[in-house]
Amino acid sequence: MDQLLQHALNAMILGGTYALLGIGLTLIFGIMRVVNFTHGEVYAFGAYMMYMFVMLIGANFIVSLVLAVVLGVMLGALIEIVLLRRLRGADIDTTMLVMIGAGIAMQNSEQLVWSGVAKSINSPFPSAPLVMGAVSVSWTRLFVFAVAVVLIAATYALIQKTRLGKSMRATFQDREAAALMGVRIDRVHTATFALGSGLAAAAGALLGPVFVVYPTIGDLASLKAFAIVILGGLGSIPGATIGGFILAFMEELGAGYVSSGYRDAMGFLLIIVILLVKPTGLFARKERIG
Amino acid sequence: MLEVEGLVCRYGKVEAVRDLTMRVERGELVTLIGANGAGKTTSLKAISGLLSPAAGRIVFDGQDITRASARRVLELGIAHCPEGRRVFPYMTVRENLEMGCFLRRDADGIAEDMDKLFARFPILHERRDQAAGTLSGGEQQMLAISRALMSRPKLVLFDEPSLGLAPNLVERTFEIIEGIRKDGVTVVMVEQNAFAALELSDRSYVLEQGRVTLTGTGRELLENPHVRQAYLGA
Amino acid sequence: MTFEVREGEVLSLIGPNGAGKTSAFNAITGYIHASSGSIVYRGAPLVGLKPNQIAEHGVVRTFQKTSVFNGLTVLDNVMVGLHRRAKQHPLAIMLGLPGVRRDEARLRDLAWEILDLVGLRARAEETAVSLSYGELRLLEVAIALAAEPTLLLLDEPVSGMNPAETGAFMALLARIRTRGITVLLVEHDMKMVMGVSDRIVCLNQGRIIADGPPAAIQSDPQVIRAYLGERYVRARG
Amino acid sequence: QETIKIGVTQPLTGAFAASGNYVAQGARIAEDEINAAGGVLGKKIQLVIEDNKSNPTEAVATVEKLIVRDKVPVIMGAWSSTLTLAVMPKLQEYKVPMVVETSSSGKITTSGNPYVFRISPTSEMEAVAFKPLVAKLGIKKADFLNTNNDFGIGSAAEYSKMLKGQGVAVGVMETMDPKATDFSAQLTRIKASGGDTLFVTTAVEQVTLILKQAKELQLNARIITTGGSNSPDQLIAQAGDAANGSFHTVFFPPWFPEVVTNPEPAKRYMTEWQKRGHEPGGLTEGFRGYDGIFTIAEAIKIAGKAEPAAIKDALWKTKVKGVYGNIEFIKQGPAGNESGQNIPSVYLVKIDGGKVAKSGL
Amino acid sequence: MSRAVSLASSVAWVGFLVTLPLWMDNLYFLHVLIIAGIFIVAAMSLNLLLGYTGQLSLGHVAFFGIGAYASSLCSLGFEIHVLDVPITLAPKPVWFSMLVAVTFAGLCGWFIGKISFKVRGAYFVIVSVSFAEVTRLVALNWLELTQGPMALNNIPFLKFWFPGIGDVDILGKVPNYYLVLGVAIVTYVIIRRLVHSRAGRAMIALRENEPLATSVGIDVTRFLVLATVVSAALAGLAGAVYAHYVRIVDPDVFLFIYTVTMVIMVITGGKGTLAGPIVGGLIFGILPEVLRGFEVKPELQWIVYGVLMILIVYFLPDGIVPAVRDAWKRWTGRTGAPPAEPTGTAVPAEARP
Ligand SMILES: Nc1ncnc2c1ncn2[C@@H]1O[C@H](COP(=O)(O)OP(=O)(O)OP(=O)(O)O)[C@@H](O)[C@H]1O
Ligand SMILES: Nc1ncnc2c1ncn2[C@@H]1O[C@H](COP(=O)(O)OP(=O)(O)OP(=O)(O)O)[C@@H](O)[C@H]1O
Ligand SMILES: [Mg+2]
Ligand SMILES: [Mg+2]
Repeated sequence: MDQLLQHALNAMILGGTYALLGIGLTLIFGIMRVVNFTHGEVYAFGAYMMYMFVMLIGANFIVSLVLAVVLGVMLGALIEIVLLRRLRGADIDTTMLVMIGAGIAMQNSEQLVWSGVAKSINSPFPSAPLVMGAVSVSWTRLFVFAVAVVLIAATYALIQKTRLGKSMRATFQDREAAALMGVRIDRVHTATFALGSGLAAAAGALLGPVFVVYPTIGDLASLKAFAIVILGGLGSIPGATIGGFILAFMEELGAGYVSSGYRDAMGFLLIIVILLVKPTGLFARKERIG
Repeated sequence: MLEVEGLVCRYGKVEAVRDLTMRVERGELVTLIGANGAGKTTSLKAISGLLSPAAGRIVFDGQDITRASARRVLELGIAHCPEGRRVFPYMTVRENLEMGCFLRRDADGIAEDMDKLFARFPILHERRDQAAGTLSGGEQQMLAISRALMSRPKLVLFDEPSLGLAPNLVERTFEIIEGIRKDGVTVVMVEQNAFAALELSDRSYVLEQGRVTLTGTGRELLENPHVRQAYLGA
Repeated sequence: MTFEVREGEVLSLIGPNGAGKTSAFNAITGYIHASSGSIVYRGAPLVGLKPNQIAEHGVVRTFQKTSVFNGLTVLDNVMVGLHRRAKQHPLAIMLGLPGVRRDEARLRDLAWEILDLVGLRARAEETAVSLSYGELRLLEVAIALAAEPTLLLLDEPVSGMNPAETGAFMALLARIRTRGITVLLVEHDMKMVMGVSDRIVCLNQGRIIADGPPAAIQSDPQVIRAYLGERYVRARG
Repeated sequence: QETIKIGVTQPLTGAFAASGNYVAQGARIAEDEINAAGGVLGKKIQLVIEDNKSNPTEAVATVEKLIVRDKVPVIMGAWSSTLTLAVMPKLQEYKVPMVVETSSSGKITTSGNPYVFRISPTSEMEAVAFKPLVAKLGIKKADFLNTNNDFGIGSAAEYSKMLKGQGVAVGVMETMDPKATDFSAQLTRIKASGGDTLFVTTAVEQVTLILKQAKELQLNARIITTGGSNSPDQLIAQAGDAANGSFHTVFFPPWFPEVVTNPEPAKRYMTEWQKRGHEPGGLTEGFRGYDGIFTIAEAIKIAGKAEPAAIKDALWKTKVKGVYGNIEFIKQGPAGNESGQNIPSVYLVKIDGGKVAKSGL
Repeated sequence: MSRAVSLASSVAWVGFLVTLPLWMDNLYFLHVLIIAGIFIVAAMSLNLLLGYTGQLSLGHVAFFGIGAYASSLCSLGFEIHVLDVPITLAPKPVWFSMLVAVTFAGLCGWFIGKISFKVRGAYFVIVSVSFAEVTRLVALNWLELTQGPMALNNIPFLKFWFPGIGDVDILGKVPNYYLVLGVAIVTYVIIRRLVHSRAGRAMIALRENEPLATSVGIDVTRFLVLATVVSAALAGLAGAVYAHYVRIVDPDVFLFIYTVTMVIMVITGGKGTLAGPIVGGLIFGILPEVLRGFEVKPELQWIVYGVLMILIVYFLPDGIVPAVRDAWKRWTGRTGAPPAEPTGTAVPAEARP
């Protein structure tokens, strides 16, 4: 029982960052239909920025976090403007290929700059955990969870309550028609990609101090983000949030009670099963033929 | 009100519009007719800022809008109801209409206009919360027209508004367009249904391979033997 | 709704937008599943079959939105349409048996024949995207014809065509009829509908409101109210 | 001037990157020192260092490259047991000897490959050396957490065999992928098992995380890391007070250089390491590369020419006063195809109050 | 290109490749060519799915890895326990193991095809990635069967019996080179025949317009499954050849980057063209080695590789082969070149139905 509670708590905390990662990608992959292989690299970028500010420059932890996210947003905007803007209207494979190229270049730049050796980031929180009966959780993880929840809520509000959200949806359904409505297409593209990237960077900056940072951390992060997006349905923010938590619970319980080696397989198995039962994903859209 | 002078538009090496000149006066209803691929759609896109012309000049209300963005053109009061409906398929009917007044901030006016449109097209009201992509072809066309009107434009560009509509709706559509014109809105319309279009219009241009080959009042063109033979199937 | 298509005739389905014409097509050809009722073709029930299985019965359709294989040449478009007539086993293909080559040659001849019928021979080597709109609609019909239909369903084949092009299409339809193919037509162009149909069924809100020869339909008050409109009647006469 | 090439394959990226880089840095120190002293056989030596990316197939590819393309007569590598085992058939295929500087799996020297010469201790040697401490530390029930590769599995097998022989109960034996970073599931299970001691065998990156996460989960068992690649200094720097109270086996204790067999080379190595500004945490790893290259250079000297067969024969005669101790090879494995094995010293240290302390061994 | 020209050029190519080891004494370069060749076979098989049916499989490496593991395990033998029941397999000859591997990979393809072609587009991408990840994790964790991260070592090499010559060991560079060349030619021929037939047209039709394809009687699932089976079997063959050449396999053969490498080869070469994967495979198989010649850090090489990929996409969006073909057409002054791609400032988006 204690063990189950502890697993559940672990999963809850992990789910927050997964959700963050998933929401970031659902904007880019789910809405923009860019198979974004730089997502994991921006995640790693966020983590490395955190390392640089906290460990090398010695800046305040919270300030560093904010800076890392802001830089992530800027990096996202840069990628969109430099790489994707000229590919408007290209098919999904073409943009995917460019993003793979960019991902490879980014990962190796990270390696070049930071070397292949894992880095760890100290967190300012007490290392003694918060103990609640038989279960315990570190303050750092608790902080990560809180920030993740705040970011998720903020993003949701941004998409729901602002004109930006609506113009995003319109733009990615029919770009030309959206332009005729007065939507500034280029800005919407850049903003969406930057927002998604910022969330990835945030996830990286938050998890960096919990785990360690090395150049290829983005690989698995990206695959998991894709899994979450599919679980929750393309483009759905509540879906991605739920998907993030489902994945975390699956992994944690699978690792705890089935086999820790198959931990990362859980999410992928889940995707396969879900898509088999409901081929169009959890949140299917209606389309007509003819 | 709108002047187009020596307009040239290219897609890569394909010259879709070559040297188009036309003018539209305030309150007029002007139609463009021509075979498939004559460059009608391309001209409208150039006017509304979706395409940047290779040469020529477009002036609206004394302002040069030759290379203005679609947003700027809309702000100046030109709405474009595109060919092929182009509704936002995953947004509801209502959301589509809301997109139509994306640049407007007057909530009351918007609500009033929306009610007016729903009264005109009860079927849209009935389906207001259905995703637009699931509407039938004709329903989508009605939605597209309504959406264009939501911005309260001074000039509307209609690209084949009767495409795929039932005869009675074609008729309704033309009535609506006449109504719009009566409300003081200037209209430029591209139509395949040349007979109805010419009957309705004050003046008309015949486009052939990107050039204006004939122009005159609707009645004049209806009588023109070349037009009768090529576009009216008589 | 209940209606019947008779062997060899041209039956038109008309009705206001959203009346359910395309939906009826989709149900007949298996793209959507009818909630209830039956569809029987030459004695064989079609409900529950997949579109490709329905095509095997000789029921072939075109689409309301122009629909061809964009990246392929005109000839290849028709070759794809000939799928049902090809006799090639995958293993035979991979082993490169001579029968496969012979079959390919036969298909090619068939394809040219169909292109001749619709009048696209001159454009055979062009990719479909470079065709004009009118030619695209001809190509659509060519693809459907290649699938050896006995019942051909056409969804608004002349929408967006000008009257001259429509005339040419009507001539093609006449040639198709001579091959003994039954045609079910959905169209809003009344000149075309009245010109080619043997019989017309008028739908409204998913129900049949009139059924009869063109002349009767044209003067049916219900049809005029729901569909044709007053101006149409005035224009005629 | 012509040089003598020496191939080095190390994990410079991937799961074992930290250790691999330290070994490579140690090797560079040896290279410069040897060349400053005039090289061998009148020629300078030149290291060709390839990154095996912590992956066995890549390791094979690097060895292939070193031998076929760079034509090196001798190799040092490949850090992890799995990597070393992977490249061994290639040594046999091309008849090129390799000095193994880190790997601990018993299989390496018992499988009958006459081209491997190991200067690091085997897990078995380590476990045997640990035996007297079982009673001293009062171990009653032990759990294991190790990587699921030859290094981790081999070590866990040897230690658990030894512990059982001492009457200690063995609880759960959890494994992890060398690339994993989240061990909360395993640690939760280990906590439920309730042993008093947890033996951990993996590279230093994962040890850091395990110490931190064990503390977060309030795992109270004493943690002992084995395998010698655990860099206590780095643990203190990165795991902070989560490292306090943990024990670690090391094969070179830079904190008390006075206890080593050959203080002279140890001091030279440590001074140069500091001068180059390398991580102090890498001292416990870099010496392996340093010793490995000296061993190879000595063998070339004895061979009199830079040719694989000659170097292989010479390695049997090589005696080096190294940081590892007095390096010389004894025969292990099936007769006729024996591999070389050195017998180095093993030390156990404890981290206490952010400092490394001596602890018995 | 006329038939005669293309026939002559393919004969010249094959002749060049067959004689290459006779005058090329740089064994390392031969090694690079062998690895590139194996990847070309895999890329050709991927092209069948990606280029012809339009299904973007980002898990293709799974079939490659399955082929490698199946062939290795079959030739090494194994003993596993399923629910405490021991299952053993005695080592089998390598040629037999390779056949088993091809069949097994084909079966996996059939299975994946059957279950995953209910989902298309972006979903299929993710299902295929997931499948590859799951296979990788199984290879990593089923220690008893696969040795996990310890890799399968000492994999035997292929032996052939040739009439007149007797047993030939496919060991070392030159014999493996010929083996890979042979496998590549067979793969090429099979795919070529397939795409120029009813089956290939059905696949292309599905890529271009699925509702229309079904309306003329094409059974979507059947042809997609056929494509996956053939594609998976060929990828499995490539994997088996790979395993018996490098003689070690570890779970990293399932790494995503290898799928990416194949995708890059196909797309830069020109997806949906027969020569595309070959051209792309040669470029991206040899490029890393060329870059290495500049004696720069490996990271820098990879950065150049990534940037080059982006540039190829920008400047040759359809891939190299179609671009060269168009250039050739223009040069020989043929008419009827396809119309230029729309490059207007506003490219019309697809109107929804
Ligand atoms: N995106 C494009 N890329 C390349 N060529 C194009 C593109 N859009 C249109 N064209 C070409 O430009 C020419 C004019 O097209 P346009 O759509 O303006 O004609 P249209 O008069 O509106 O015809 P329709 O009556 O069919 O709507 C045609 O030859 C067409 O093929
Ligand atoms: N996927 C769907 N989901 C919900 N409603 C749908 C869907 N497809 C069609 N409909 C509705 O069913 C009705 C019939 O549509 P259908 O397309 O059959 O009309 P139609 O007679 O072909 O009209 P048109 O002449 O405009 O093409 C319409 O009201 C449409 O909104
Ligand atoms: Mg047009
Ligand atoms: Mg319809």
